[in-house]
Amino acid sequence: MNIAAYATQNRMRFGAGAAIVLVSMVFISWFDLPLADILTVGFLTRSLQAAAPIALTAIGGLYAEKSGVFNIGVEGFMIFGAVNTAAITWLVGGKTAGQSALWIAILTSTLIILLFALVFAVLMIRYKADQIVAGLAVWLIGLGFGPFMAVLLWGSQNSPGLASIDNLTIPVLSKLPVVGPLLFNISPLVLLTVLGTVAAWVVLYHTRYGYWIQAAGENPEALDTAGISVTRVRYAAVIFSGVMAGLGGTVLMAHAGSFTGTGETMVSGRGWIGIVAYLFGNYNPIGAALAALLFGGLDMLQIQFQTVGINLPNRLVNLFPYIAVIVVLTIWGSTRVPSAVGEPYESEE
Amino acid sequence: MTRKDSGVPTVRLKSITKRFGDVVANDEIDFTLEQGTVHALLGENGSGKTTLMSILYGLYDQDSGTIVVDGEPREFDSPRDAMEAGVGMIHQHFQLVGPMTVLQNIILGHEPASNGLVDESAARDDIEAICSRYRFDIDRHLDTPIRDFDLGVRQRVEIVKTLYRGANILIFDEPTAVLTPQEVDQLLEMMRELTETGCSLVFITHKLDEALAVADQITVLRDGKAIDTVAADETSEQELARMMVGREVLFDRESRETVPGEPVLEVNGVRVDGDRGLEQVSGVDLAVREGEILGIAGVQGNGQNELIEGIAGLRPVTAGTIRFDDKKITDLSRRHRIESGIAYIPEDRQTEGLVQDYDLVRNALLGNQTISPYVSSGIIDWSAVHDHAETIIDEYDVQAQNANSEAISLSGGNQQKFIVGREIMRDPDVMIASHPTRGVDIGSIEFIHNRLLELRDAGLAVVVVSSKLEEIQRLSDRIAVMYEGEFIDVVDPDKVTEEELGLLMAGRSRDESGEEDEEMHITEANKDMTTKGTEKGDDTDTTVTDSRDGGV
Amino acid sequence: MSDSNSETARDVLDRVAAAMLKMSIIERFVISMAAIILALFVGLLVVATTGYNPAAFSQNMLEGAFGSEAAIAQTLMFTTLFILTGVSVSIAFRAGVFNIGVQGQFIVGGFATVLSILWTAPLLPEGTIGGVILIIVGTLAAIVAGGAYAAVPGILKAYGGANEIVTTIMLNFIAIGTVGWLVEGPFRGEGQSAPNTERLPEYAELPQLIYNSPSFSVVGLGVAFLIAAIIAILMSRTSFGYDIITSGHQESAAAYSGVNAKRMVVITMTVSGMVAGIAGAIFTIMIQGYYSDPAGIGSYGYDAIAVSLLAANHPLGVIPAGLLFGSLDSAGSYIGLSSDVPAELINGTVGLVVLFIAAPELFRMAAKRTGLGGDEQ
Amino acid sequence: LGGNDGNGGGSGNGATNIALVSSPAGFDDDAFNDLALEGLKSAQKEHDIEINKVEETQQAQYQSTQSELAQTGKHDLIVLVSYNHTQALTQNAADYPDQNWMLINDHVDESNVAGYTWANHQMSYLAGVLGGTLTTEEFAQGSGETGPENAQIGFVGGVDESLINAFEQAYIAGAKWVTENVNVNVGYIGNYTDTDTAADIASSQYDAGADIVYHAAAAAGRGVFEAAQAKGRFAIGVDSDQSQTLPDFQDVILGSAVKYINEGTREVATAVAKDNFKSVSGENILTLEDEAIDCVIGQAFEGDLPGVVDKNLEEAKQGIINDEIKVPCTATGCNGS
Ligand SMILES: Nc1ncnc2c1ncn2[C@@H]1O[C@H](COP(=O)(O)OP(=O)(O)OP(=O)(O)O)[C@@H](O)[C@H]1O
Ligand SMILES: Nc1ncnc2c1ncn2[C@@H]1O[C@H](COP(=O)(O)OP(=O)(O)OP(=O)(O)O)[C@@H](O)[C@H]1O
Ligand SMILES: [Mg+2]
Ligand SMILES: [Mg+2]
Repeated sequence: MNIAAYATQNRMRFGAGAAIVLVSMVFISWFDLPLADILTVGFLTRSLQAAAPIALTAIGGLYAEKSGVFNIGVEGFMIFGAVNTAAITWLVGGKTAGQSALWIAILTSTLIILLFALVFAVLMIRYKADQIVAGLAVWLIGLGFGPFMAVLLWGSQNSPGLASIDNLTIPVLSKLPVVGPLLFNISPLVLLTVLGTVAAWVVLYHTRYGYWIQAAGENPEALDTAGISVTRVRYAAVIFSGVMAGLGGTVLMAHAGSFTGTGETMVSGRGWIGIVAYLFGNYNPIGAALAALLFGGLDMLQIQFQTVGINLPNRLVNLFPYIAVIVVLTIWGSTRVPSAVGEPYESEE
Repeated sequence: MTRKDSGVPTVRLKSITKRFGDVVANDEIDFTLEQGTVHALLGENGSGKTTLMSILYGLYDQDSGTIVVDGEPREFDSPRDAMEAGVGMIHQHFQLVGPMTVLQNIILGHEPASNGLVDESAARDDIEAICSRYRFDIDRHLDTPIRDFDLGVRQRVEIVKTLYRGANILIFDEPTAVLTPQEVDQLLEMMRELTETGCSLVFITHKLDEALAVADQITVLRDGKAIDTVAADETSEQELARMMVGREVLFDRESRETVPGEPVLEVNGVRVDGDRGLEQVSGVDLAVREGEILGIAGVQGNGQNELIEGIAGLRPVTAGTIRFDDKKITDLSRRHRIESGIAYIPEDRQTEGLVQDYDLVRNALLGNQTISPYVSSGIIDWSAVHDHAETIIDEYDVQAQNANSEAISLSGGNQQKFIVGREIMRDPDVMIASHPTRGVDIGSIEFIHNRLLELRDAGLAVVVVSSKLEEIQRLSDRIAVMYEGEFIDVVDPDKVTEEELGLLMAGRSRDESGEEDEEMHITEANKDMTTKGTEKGDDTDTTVTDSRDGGV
Repeated sequence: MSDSNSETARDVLDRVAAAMLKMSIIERFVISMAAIILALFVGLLVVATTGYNPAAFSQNMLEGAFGSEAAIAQTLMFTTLFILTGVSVSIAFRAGVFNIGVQGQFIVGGFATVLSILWTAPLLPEGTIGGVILIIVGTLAAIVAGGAYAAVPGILKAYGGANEIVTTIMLNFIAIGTVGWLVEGPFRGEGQSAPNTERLPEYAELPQLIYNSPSFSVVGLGVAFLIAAIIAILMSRTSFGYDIITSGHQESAAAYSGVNAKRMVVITMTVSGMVAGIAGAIFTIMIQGYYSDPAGIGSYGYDAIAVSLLAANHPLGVIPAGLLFGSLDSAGSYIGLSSDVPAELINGTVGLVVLFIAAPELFRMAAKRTGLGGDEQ
Repeated sequence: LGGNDGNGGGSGNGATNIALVSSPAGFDDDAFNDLALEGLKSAQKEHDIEINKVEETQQAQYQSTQSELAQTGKHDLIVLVSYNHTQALTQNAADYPDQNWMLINDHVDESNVAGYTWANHQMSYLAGVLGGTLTTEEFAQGSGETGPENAQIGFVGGVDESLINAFEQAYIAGAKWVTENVNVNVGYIGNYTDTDTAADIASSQYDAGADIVYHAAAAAGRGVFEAAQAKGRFAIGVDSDQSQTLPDFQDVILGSAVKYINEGTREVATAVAKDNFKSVSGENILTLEDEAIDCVIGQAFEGDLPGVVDKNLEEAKQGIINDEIKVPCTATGCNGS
C-alpha cells in the first residue's frame, strides 16, 4: 500500500487528526494565546519522546492483531520492559549507572521480554488461551510482579534515580535553528522508533512475511492452503508484539531514568493508548506512529498550557487523550478489525 | 506444463481409508483420474467426497491406502507437497483474503521476491501470461481488493491462483453451489478449456445435470464407499440419483388440486436498503394468496434477500407498506411479526436459523421466546421446550443423537430439517422460505419440498426464494423474477422454459430478442458487482469476509 | 493403533474421556483448581527463589485469610466486593460483551452513593430509620449511576461500533480522573486537608451482626448473595436471560429470533453496570465511609474479570470464586504488615490465576500427557 | 511478623515497638517518608526501638491497615505519614483509644493522637526568596547558570490541591518580596510519583525562560533535577536537603526548603520510649520560630552564592518571625486559590 492510497483511504482519519489539531489552534487563537511560547522546539522534542513508547507498542500490537491475535497484554509487557530495564541498569551499574549500563540493560531486557513473549505466544497459539483474558492477565501480572521486583531490589515500589539516556548530538548541525535541536540533538531511542516505524511499514506491505501476516489475520485457511504455516506466522507476530511493547516500556524508563511502580505504574495506560493508536492509524505502522505522536503531543500540550499560565484543571485536562480515543472510535467505529482475530487456528492436520 | 500423454493415469488413489473418530469417511476407495479429463464425484452430504480430495491435496493423512501421481507413489504431508506434485484444489469455501488485492491473493504463499521485497511486477507478468493462455479476464482487476468482487470473479481468481502455483491437476469442490446459472455455464465452459490445455480435473457436485454435461467419468460415493464409476455418456440422471440415494427419486413437477384463496400477504411499493446503505429493493408490489406458493427467482444480489428480510422484519423498509391479514405490519418489530404468524426459514441456517453451540432444546426456543406454552410472562418452561424439541426431531426426521445434541454436531441437511420443523410447528399463516434446500442432499430436498407443498395444500400462503430454477419451477404456482430490485415479470411455471427464466433473471424481458453476447454479458455482471457491491448472502458461502464492524 | 481390539476399547475410553471433558461444570471446576494450584505454586517458587521461606509464607497467607476473626471479616469483606463485581462482569461476558469497565462503574456508583447520601441526610431524621433510608437512597443512586455509566459504552458499541474493550478501559481512566478531581476540588469535605469528601453520617452504616470489624457487615455479604441468585435465575429461567445469552453466542441468530441486538448490547451493559454500581455502594457504605481519590481504592473491577472467568461466567460460580480472591487479597494485606515478602506478589499471583484460567487447553493437554484425563487408563 | 523483627512484647516490656505506615508515594522518596523513617532511626540510636515499616499505597486500605496494626496490640506507636490517613484515623483513633498515633501533616482531635504539621508555607516563602534573588543575579556554577536579563522562575507541584497550593502561593510571594516583577511559571504533575512528567514540565518552564525551578512533588521531584541538568539551569529541593539525599544532582540544587520531619518523629519516638506520649499529643504546628523549617543552601553552593542571597534570607526569616512579613496560606493549605 503506498502512502497516497493510504491517505485517500483514510480521509476520515486524517480529517479527525487535522480536526484535533485545528481545534487546538482555534482554541489557542481564541484565547489569544502566545502561540510561539506554546509551540516551542522543546515541545516538539518532548512530544516525540512521549510518542516513542506508544508508537513502538502500537506497531507491535498491530502486527499481532493483523496476524489474527489480539494482544491486549501490551500494557503488561510495557511494565515488564520498564522494570527489567531499571533492574538490569541497577544490577550492572548501581546507583551511579552510566550510559553503558543502560544500553546493556536495554538489550538484556529485550531478550528477557522475548522469552516472556514466547511463553505468552505458546499459551495463546498452542494452548488457545482466550486472547482477551490472557492479555488482561499479562497486565495484572505486570501490575503485580513489576512493583514486586522493585520492592525486592530497592525496598520500594519505585526505583531510585538510575540513568537516563543521553541525547545523540551531532556537533555542528545541532546548532542549526529549530531543526538542529529537533533532529540533531535527539534521543537515540526516538531515532530508533522512527526507523522501526518505517521498517515495520516496509515489512508489512512489501515482503512475503507481511503478506502472510495479513492473510493469517483475515483468512488463515487461505494461508494454510497456500502451504504456509499459520501457526508460525502468528508466533512470530505475537513474539514481535511482546518485544515491541517491552521495548516501549524500556524506552519509557530510559527517558525517565527511573522506574515508578506505584498506582498503575509508570506505564499508566500507555499500552492501552498504543492499542488505540493503531486502531486510529488503521493498522498501518506509519498511521499508528502518527497517532502516537498525536497522543504524545496532546499530553505535552497540556504542559505547555500550564507553563504559559493557562490554568485548566490539570487532572481533567489529562483525560483529554482518553476522551479523544472514545470520540475517535465512535466516529468511525467501523475500524475494520481483521476477520479472524480472536479465533485460534487449527490446521486440519 | 502440458504433459505427454503416456497412458498412465494422472492420479490413482488406491484403497484409501480415512476415519474421524468412529465415522469412516472413506472406506477403501479406489479412484482414477485420467490425463486431460474431467472426473465428477457425486454423493449425498457426508458421503466422503471432500475428505477423499482433501487427502489427495495433503490436508488430511489417510489411515491407509496409497496415492499415485503420474505413476509415482506419493506421500503428501501438506498442501505444499501436493502443489509441488501439481495438485491444486479450489475449495467449496473460497480461500481468499478479502482486503488483499487479486494479485496478492493469487501469489500468496508463492510470492516472487527480490532483495527481500515482493516483486509484484514479476508476478503480474506471470499472471497475465496465465490469463491469456487460459482465456481468463481477471487481469484487468489485479489491483482491486478481492472483496469488491462477486463470487464468479472470486472463483476465477481461485482457479488462476491454482494454475499460478503450477497445478495441472485441479480439484473443484462444489464450485457451482454458489453461482448463478450464467456463471455456472461459464465455469463449465472454462473447465472444458482447461482439459484441452492438458489439465486434469476432479469435479465435486450435487447436481447431476452438471456432472453429465461436463464430465468424462463419474464416480458415485455413498456412506464413504465408492459405489461405481461410469462414463458420462453411458448413464442418466435417474441412474445416478439411484446410485446416490439407493432408491428411485422423483423429480417431476406435481400438479396441484387446490385453488388459491384470498390474498394474505400484500406488499405495496416497498423499498429496502442493503447492508451498505444502497437501495436494493426499489418499489416491489406482490400479493400472496392462501393456498399458493409464490416463487421468487433471481440472480443473487438482485434484492430478493432484502425483500424477504423486509417482510420478515429483519430489515427496515424505507418506503411502501406491508399488509398481513388486512393489518398494516410495516412498522412492527421482528418479534411482533413472529407472534402474528409469519414464519421464516432463513437462507443461512448456520448463522441465523440456529445457534451452533446450543443444544436442540435451546434451539427449539429460538423465535419462540414470547410464545406460550414455552414462555409465560417472561419465565421459560424448559420441560415444555424439551418436549417441543423432541417432537420436531421425531416428526421431521432429524438425525441427531437426542435433543441435547448441539446443533453444530448435525449435518447441514439435518440442521435444515430442524429449522423447517420448528418454523412449521409454529403454526403460521405465512411461510417464507429462503433457499430452503441449499447444500442439502437429494433425500432431504425431497422431504423439505413435500413439507412446503403440504403447507400450501393446507391453505397457507408460501413464499419461496431460490436461485435453483428447478426448485422454483417444481414448487411455485407463480414465479416472480427479480432483477435489480424490481420484479421484471411474473410468470406461470407451466408456461415458461428454464431458458426463458434464465434470460429474465439476466434482465431481459421476454419480448426482447435475446442475442447472446458472452463478453458483453460478463462485463455487465462485473460492473454490476463492483458498483452495486455484493450484498448480504454472498459471503455466507465463502470465507472471504467483508467488513465486520468493531467488535472482537 | 494396530490391534483392532484394543483400538475399539480405546475408542470407548476416548468417548468417555470426551464426554467427561464435555461435562463443563466438572471440567471447569477441575481446570479452575488446577489453575489456582499452578499459580500458587509459581508464586511460592518466586518466594523461594527470592530468598524467603515458602512454608512461612504459606502459613502467613492462611493466617491472613482465616487466622483470626479479624482476618475472616477482612476476607469476607473482599469476598463481598468480588462477588458483586464478578457478577457484573459475568452478565456482560455471557452476552458476549466485554465490559472491562466494571472498575469505572464501581467508582462512579460509589461516588454517587456518597453524594446522594450527603445531600439527602439533612432532609431526614437521624437514627436507624434515617440510616436505612439513606442506605437505600445511596444504593439506588449507585445503581442508576453505574448503569448509566455502563450504558455509554453500550450505546457507543451498538450505534457507533466502538470497540467496548477500549472504550470501557478509557472510561475507567476517565472515572478515576473525574472523580479524583471532584474529591480534590468541588466536593472536598469542609476542613479536610486531604482530598476526601465529607464522611457519611454515623447512622448510615450497615449493622455489625457478626464480627466486630469496621469494614465488614454480614448484610453486605447477604446482598451479594442475593444479587448473585437473582442474576442466576434471570439468566437461566427467563426469556430475557435467554435473549442475552443468545446474543452473546450468535448475534445473527438472536436477531432472527426477534432480539433487537443493538438494544440488547445497551441493556446488557446497563444491567452489568447496575450491579457494579451496587458493588460501589457497598464499598462506600460498608468499607470506606467517604470517598477519596479513586486512584487508590484498589482494582476490584479488574480482578472481577478473573473472578467471573474462574466461575465460567456463571453468577453462582462467582460466589466460591469471589471467596478465593477475597482470601488472596486478605492474605496479601496481612503479608504486607507481618512479613518481609512484598505483598505485590499476591497481585502477581492473581494475574497468574487469570492467565492459567484463560488457557484451559493447557490443562487438557497436560491431562492427556499424564494420562489423568481418562485417555489411557 | 516475619519472625525476625519484633518479639510480640506489648508496651512496657522490652523494646519500644513503632510501626510506620507510608503515604501513597511510598518509601524511598528521598523526602517525606524517608525523613520520617530517619527520625525514628535516630531515636533508635538512643533507645531500644523496633521499627516496623509498612508500605501501603492505597488510601482505601488505610482504614484496615491501621486497625490491623492497632489490633495486634504490640505497637507502642503507629506513625502515619500524610493526610491521606486522616479520615481513617478519625475512626480508628476513637476505636482504639489505647493505641498511640502520630499523624504527620494533619491532626485528629483525640488525646491519643499527636498531630505534627510543619509550616510548609514559611519554608516555601524562603525558597521563593532564594529563587527570586538569584534569578536576577549573574551566576554560573556546577551545571547551571542564571542571568539578570529576565526575572523568571518556575514551580512544579505534585497534585493541584490545597496543601500544595500553599507551597506555590508562598513561593511566589517570597519571590515577589525580593523582585517585584518576577514571572513565575507554575505546573502540576497530577501525582507525586511521575518523574517523567515532572521533567517534562520543568523542561517546558526552562524553555520558557525560567532559571530556577522549585518543586513540591515528593518523589516525582527528581524529574525536575534531571531537567535542570539537561537544560543547564538550577532547581530548589524540598522537605530534606536534597543535595545530600540526591548527591547526583548536587550540581544543580541551589538549595532546599527543608522541614525537619525527622526531628518530629524522633521527638515523638523518644517521648514514647520514655513512656511520655502525653508530652507530644495534640496538635503541633512547627514553624520557623521552632527552628523546625528552614531554607538551606545546597552542598555544592555553600559559600559560593552572591552575598545578597544570605542577606535576603536572613531578612525574610526575621520578618516572618517578627510578623512583619505576612506569608500567605497556612501550614495545612491554601483555600484562597
Ligand atoms: N474434520 C472432520 N472431523 C470429523 N469428521 C469429519 C471431518 N470431516 C468430515 N468428517 C466426516 O466424514 C464424513 C465425510 O465428510 P465429507 O466432508 O467428506 O463429505 P462430503 O461428501 O464432502 O459431503 P458434502 O457433500 O456435504 O460436502 C462425514 O460423515 C463427516 O461426518
Ligand atoms: N471439523 C469437524 N469436526 C467434527 N465434525 C465435523 C467437522 N467438519 C464436519 N463435521 C461433521 O461432518 C458432517 C457433515 O459435514 P459437512 O460440513 O460436510 O455438512 P454438510 O451437510 O455439507 O453441510 P453444508 O452443506 O452446510 O456444508 C456434520 O455432521 C458435521 O458435524
Ligand atoms: Mg464436502
Ligand atoms: Mg457440504
